[in-house]
Amino acid sequence: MSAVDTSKNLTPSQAARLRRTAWYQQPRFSRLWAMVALGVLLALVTGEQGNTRDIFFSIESTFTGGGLWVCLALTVGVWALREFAGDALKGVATKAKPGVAGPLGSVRGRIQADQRLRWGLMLLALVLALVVPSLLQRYWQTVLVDQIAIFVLLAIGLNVVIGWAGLLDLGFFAFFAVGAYSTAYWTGRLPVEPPVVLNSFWVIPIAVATCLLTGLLLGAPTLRLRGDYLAIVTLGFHEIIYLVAKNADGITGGPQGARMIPDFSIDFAGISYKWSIDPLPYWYLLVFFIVVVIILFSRLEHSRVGRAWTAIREDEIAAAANGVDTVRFKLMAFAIGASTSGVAGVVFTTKYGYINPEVFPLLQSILVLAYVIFGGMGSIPGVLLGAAALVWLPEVLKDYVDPSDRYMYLGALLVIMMIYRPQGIWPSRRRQRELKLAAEGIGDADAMSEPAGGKF
Amino acid sequence: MDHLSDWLATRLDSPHTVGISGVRVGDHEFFYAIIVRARECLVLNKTIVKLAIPVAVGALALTGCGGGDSGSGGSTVKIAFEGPLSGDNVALGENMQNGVQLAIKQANASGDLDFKLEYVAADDQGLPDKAPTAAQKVIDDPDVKAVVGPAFSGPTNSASPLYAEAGLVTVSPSATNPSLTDEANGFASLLRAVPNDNMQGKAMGDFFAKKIGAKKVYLIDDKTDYGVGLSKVAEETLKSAGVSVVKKSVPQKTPDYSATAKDVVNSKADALIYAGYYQDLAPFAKKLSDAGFKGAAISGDGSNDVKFVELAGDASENWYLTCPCTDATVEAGTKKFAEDYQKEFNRAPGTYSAEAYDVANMIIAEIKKTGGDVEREALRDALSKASYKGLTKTFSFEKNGEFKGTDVFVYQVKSGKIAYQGNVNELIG
Amino acid sequence: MTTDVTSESAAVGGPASADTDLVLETWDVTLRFGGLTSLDHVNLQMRRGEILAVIGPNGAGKTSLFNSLTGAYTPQEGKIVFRPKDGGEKSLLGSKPHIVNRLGLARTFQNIRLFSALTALENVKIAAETRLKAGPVSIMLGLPKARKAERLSDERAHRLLKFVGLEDKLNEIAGSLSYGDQRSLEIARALATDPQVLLLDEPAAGTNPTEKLELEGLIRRINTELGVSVLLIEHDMRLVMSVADRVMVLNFGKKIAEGTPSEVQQHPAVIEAYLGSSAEDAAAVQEIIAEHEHQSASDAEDGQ
Amino acid sequence: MSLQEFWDYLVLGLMLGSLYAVIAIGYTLVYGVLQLINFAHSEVFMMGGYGSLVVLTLVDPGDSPSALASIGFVALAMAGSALFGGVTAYGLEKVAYRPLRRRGAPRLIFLITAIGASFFLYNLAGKLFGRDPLPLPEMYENKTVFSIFGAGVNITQLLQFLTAVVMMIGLDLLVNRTKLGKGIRAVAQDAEVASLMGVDIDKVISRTFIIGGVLGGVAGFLFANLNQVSYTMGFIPGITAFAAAVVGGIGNIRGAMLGGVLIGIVETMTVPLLGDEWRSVSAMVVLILVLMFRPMGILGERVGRAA
Repeated sequence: MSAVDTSKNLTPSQAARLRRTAWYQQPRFSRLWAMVALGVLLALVTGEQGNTRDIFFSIESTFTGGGLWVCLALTVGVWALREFAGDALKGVATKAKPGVAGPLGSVRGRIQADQRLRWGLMLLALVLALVVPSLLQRYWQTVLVDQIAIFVLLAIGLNVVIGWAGLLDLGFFAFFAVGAYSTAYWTGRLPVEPPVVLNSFWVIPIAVATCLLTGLLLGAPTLRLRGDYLAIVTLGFHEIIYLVAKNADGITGGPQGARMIPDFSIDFAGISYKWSIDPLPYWYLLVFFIVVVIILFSRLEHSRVGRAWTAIREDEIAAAANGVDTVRFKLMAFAIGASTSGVAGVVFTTKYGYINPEVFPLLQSILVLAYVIFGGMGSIPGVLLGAAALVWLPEVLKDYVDPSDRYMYLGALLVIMMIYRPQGIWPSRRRQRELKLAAEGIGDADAMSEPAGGKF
Repeated sequence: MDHLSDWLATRLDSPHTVGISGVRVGDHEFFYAIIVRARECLVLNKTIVKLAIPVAVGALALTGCGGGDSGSGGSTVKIAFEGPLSGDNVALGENMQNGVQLAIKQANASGDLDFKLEYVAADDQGLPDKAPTAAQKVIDDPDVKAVVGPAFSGPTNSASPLYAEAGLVTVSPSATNPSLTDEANGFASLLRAVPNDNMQGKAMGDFFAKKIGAKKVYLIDDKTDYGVGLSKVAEETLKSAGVSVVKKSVPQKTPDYSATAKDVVNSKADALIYAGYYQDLAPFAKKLSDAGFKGAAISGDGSNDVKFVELAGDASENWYLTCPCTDATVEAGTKKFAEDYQKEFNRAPGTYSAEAYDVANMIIAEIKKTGGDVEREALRDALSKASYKGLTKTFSFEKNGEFKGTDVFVYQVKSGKIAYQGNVNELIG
Repeated sequence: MTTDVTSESAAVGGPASADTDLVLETWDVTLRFGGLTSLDHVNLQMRRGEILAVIGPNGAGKTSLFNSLTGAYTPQEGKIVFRPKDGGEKSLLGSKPHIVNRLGLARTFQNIRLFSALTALENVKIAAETRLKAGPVSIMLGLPKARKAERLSDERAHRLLKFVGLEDKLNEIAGSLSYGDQRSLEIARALATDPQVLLLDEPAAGTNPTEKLELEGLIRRINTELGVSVLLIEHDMRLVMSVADRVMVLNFGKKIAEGTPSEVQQHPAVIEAYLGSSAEDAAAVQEIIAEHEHQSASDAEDGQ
Repeated sequence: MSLQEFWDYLVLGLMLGSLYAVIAIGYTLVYGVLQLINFAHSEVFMMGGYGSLVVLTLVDPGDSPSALASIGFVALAMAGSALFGGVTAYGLEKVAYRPLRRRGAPRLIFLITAIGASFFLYNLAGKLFGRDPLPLPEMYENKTVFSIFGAGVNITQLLQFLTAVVMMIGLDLLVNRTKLGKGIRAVAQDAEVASLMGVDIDKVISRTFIIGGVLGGVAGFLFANLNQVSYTMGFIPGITAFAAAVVGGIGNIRGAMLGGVLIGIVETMTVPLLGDEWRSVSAMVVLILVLMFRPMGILGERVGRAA
């Protein structure tokens, strides 16, 4: 793909040099080779499932089947169009472009600018969020509750850590595990007995507190680290928490997990209700939590705390030199971010009634991170959309491709998205500016670029 | 929501990626379909798109469109399989899925059905957190009358309440955690078509204690639900027989088994139990043979697979393998199954293929009795009382859905073949 | 690593004749990086309310001194004492940068370090807010305390931006301001933390003559109107000679001279340091010296 | 643990560690020139495993080949893995990273791209070659060749160790003695200055990826030889080797070697002391401890606050 962009602006001398090179080395043909390679890759991606009995089966069938020729015809056709009818196409594209990208950008701009419109839309969104699910099939309700809403909560939390404070956390899902296992413990479902068995609702504040505390514990020794170093250490923390859950059979139940965790129920002031297997009541509960968390967090974003986080993200040294207690604010980010996973962990566990360590593999931490970046880190609507879209996508892909190929397409989508729209679906304004400044070579767009200690 | 239109825009915009759409995509025209579908959704919800709501409502609306068509046609009965069809355990899931598909295909081809059978896949990735969604999808389809699966115990735990509520029977050929049939769970529509870990763990322990006469047993589990369950029971059995036990855990996908093999040799144990699957046992067996371990070694039905022999080669020689199934190579029926399977899927049947095939056939037999017009609850009740002789064993169930029968059989790898040795109860006399 | 910053004079020690009029004082500060000695027994005395300039050739250790004073580096030896207005003594050695800032020392950077994706106003507010108390809980719940803090920081930021002359660029993105404006913004941000001592690291670097003049005025106003002592690193001798009350000269990490601008520029060690550095510098220095002789002569005339 | 056992495990750890070291170098090389965690390096490694499998399936060593033939098969398998690894790494750079680099994209974007590429590659490999693990065909009889301190070393281990050592020495020479090496070092120091000095950055980066890919690929072969080939084989060794690179000081080639060996020994020693299930935990604990006291890793430069 990149070969396409390599040589747009040739100076005459360069062109002269190129003219002397062999025909197959000319940019036009290197672009052709790139497209041929892409075509072959496409054919392989869409080809038949392989087979360990005969490891060449899939490749062979691709190269002997018609699919390859279709793919090649397509990619080479695209090449030919671009090379020989490029100017004409470009004209169409530039004409079409404002029509495609323009309204989206301007709508977003208008929403971000107009306070009243924004409130109105949020209200509308809330109403829709409450009404639409009840019209859906129960399968999609389950997807909404079990997957989307849970991950949305998590993504909002991770957004605090990475989107606002710029701390690259690759172990965020571990807090979810902490929340989940707290629930199992306080409802008396682990091999170790709690002092008192609690109703799931009362577990929520306890789980949040536990997650806050774990966030502090994780944060404290690692806050000297930055960027990549923080990433690997948080990843290590996740791995440790996952393996402890798996290995400490006497405490966590080991691989067999904890079962029969009771559902939520309230019996208070004459109101008595029990959440059960029906996903809708859980949906309303989760929407409630999400809305509360969004309100609380967006207040933070536009306060001194949010600004201090941005300062740390952009230039930690300068922030500290201006009196920002970087350690305190970083810990705060870790803890506040972790708290949402506490809530998510409790709701998840009570809804499922069963957990085992396989719910919390490392992959999940990486996925949540991808959701946040995909949606547009630093922006709450972006993160909501990112999590919803990427959780929804594999579910819907199930119907169209072999399920075992789903994550291949997801991976390809991530790569394509990062190449063509690195700011995510709905980026925050600050983030967009950072990316723009970074592209112009002013400043860094994320806190990952600096080694521990800083650059004096 | 605007991600989709953006995505489409980039696709339409940049000529060198357009190629993706419209290609013959394996069995489905994936990209073409998704674009068309997305367009439908976008048109349907145009107003919403325009407003671009900052909450997940966009996705919500899309999911609404994604739901779509539930089947029609009265004379179609669907049988689903729930198991890992993606993720790390997909190999096992595919084995079982193929078994179910083969059974359905053969039943349809036999011509003595008054109805048409259809297969529905439900992918739970072998993970408890994906299982309820997979289960709900199956439940929402009114034509699905029975489910083979869930394959693993974890997903069974989290999905069974949904099946119970829907009255949709699930017959699992492979979920062996003993606690699943605990009545307190309320998994009312779960039938287990496999003896639970207690039986096999006990059989392994008994076999070593009484038949081999082991003095010191090195017991390894693979840190899966299955392996831990087996090893717990085996440990108890061995200890009560006065055999000393070294219990260790070696998680799946350990990069280097050399150190573990060394530890086995150093422990001076004269026998070894591996509670886990063949994928991990094979490299371990190789390292054991490199390290010079000479004692008796046994593993359970997770490893009782020709692939173990293929992967481990000579190192698999003399390994004992238990299985609650009868000899899979002797009987004519089994042989035919293996041939049909090979023909259909271009590979040999693997672990649980035959069991899944049996379970599917058992379900088909019950549906056949009703002539295709069957209610979920009625089928559940019929199945729980049924008795069916399959290729691997005879299936019938206790009141709580537990598999009836405790027979466990021992095999041994002899010159590259898994050779039948006999019933454990008879061997230990 | 962090010493107790709240400890009083007894803990700090130092010469018995500590002059309470000295706002900032160091004794024998020595900083090494591996085999390299960056600061070698540096003694610095800064009087309350003065403008003290630190000069020296490149690599003389000026920025290292700044970093040691503000907690970015921890010197291996020596003492650093800060005496706040309201009495007492605080040791700064090894204190974390934000603690140093809170005590009353604010700084700017040689290579301007703004939060470039934020607006000018936000940049200053961040600094102003470090003096306010509103925890995350009160903010999330929208308590009156939090709202008051927000208002206070807003007012303060507006005032300071006006002070440095950026009142009509409040909502511009810091990264897209002109170089001179960025410089002013950085000073405003430092002032927002309400410092007693302001450390400016080469503020005139890269500015044009007009901006230099404005800067000169700004430094004076900071010193007189806000009553802030200023410690200044600068290469621009004209600026140093015109604003500094006293000058300290570093070379190879050692203090080689100290005194009023006119004293220093005649100091033989200083001349040698500059002459010895390189031919180009030497020429520049001679030019500078000539210029300053001329200027100090005219200053002297003015004074009469 | 007796002294003999100690030596046994130490030797085993050293062998495993040399394998980790080779993978870790792949991470560290790329980090050196791009300051980027190439998360997809684990898939380069996995592809290397398949490379050797493909070659060996094509040539088929059969039963008990002669000693000379054994060496030939090993060499062929290694070449296959190097080719697959190199091509995968080259493709990754060209398709996924170069467009981002052109745009000066922040490194977080690289990270997500790397994760996406990793998902794509390992699922593609699973699709193409099937999702069951496969053994490498036997190329030789795995005899014990000699023993040090009473600990036997077999051919597989020796091969692993020797290949690692040869590759590390070769790499060291390449980086320190050749023109390309000079280019790599220049880009690692300061890409902008290097380009002003006439270094073709694209070429250097591309070749660095290829070198890292070849190393990763051969490591994939060694791992496949030690264990087996599967499409998910990259993940765990990848994470472990990445941790090793960080422990040694990421960006520092000798650090990666040291870190790899250290992590290998720690993991192996865990087996008799705590049990197999804790080996990753102990590796991660070592990682965290090292970083707590030396935030830039053991051989990493120390920058910032002097303690």
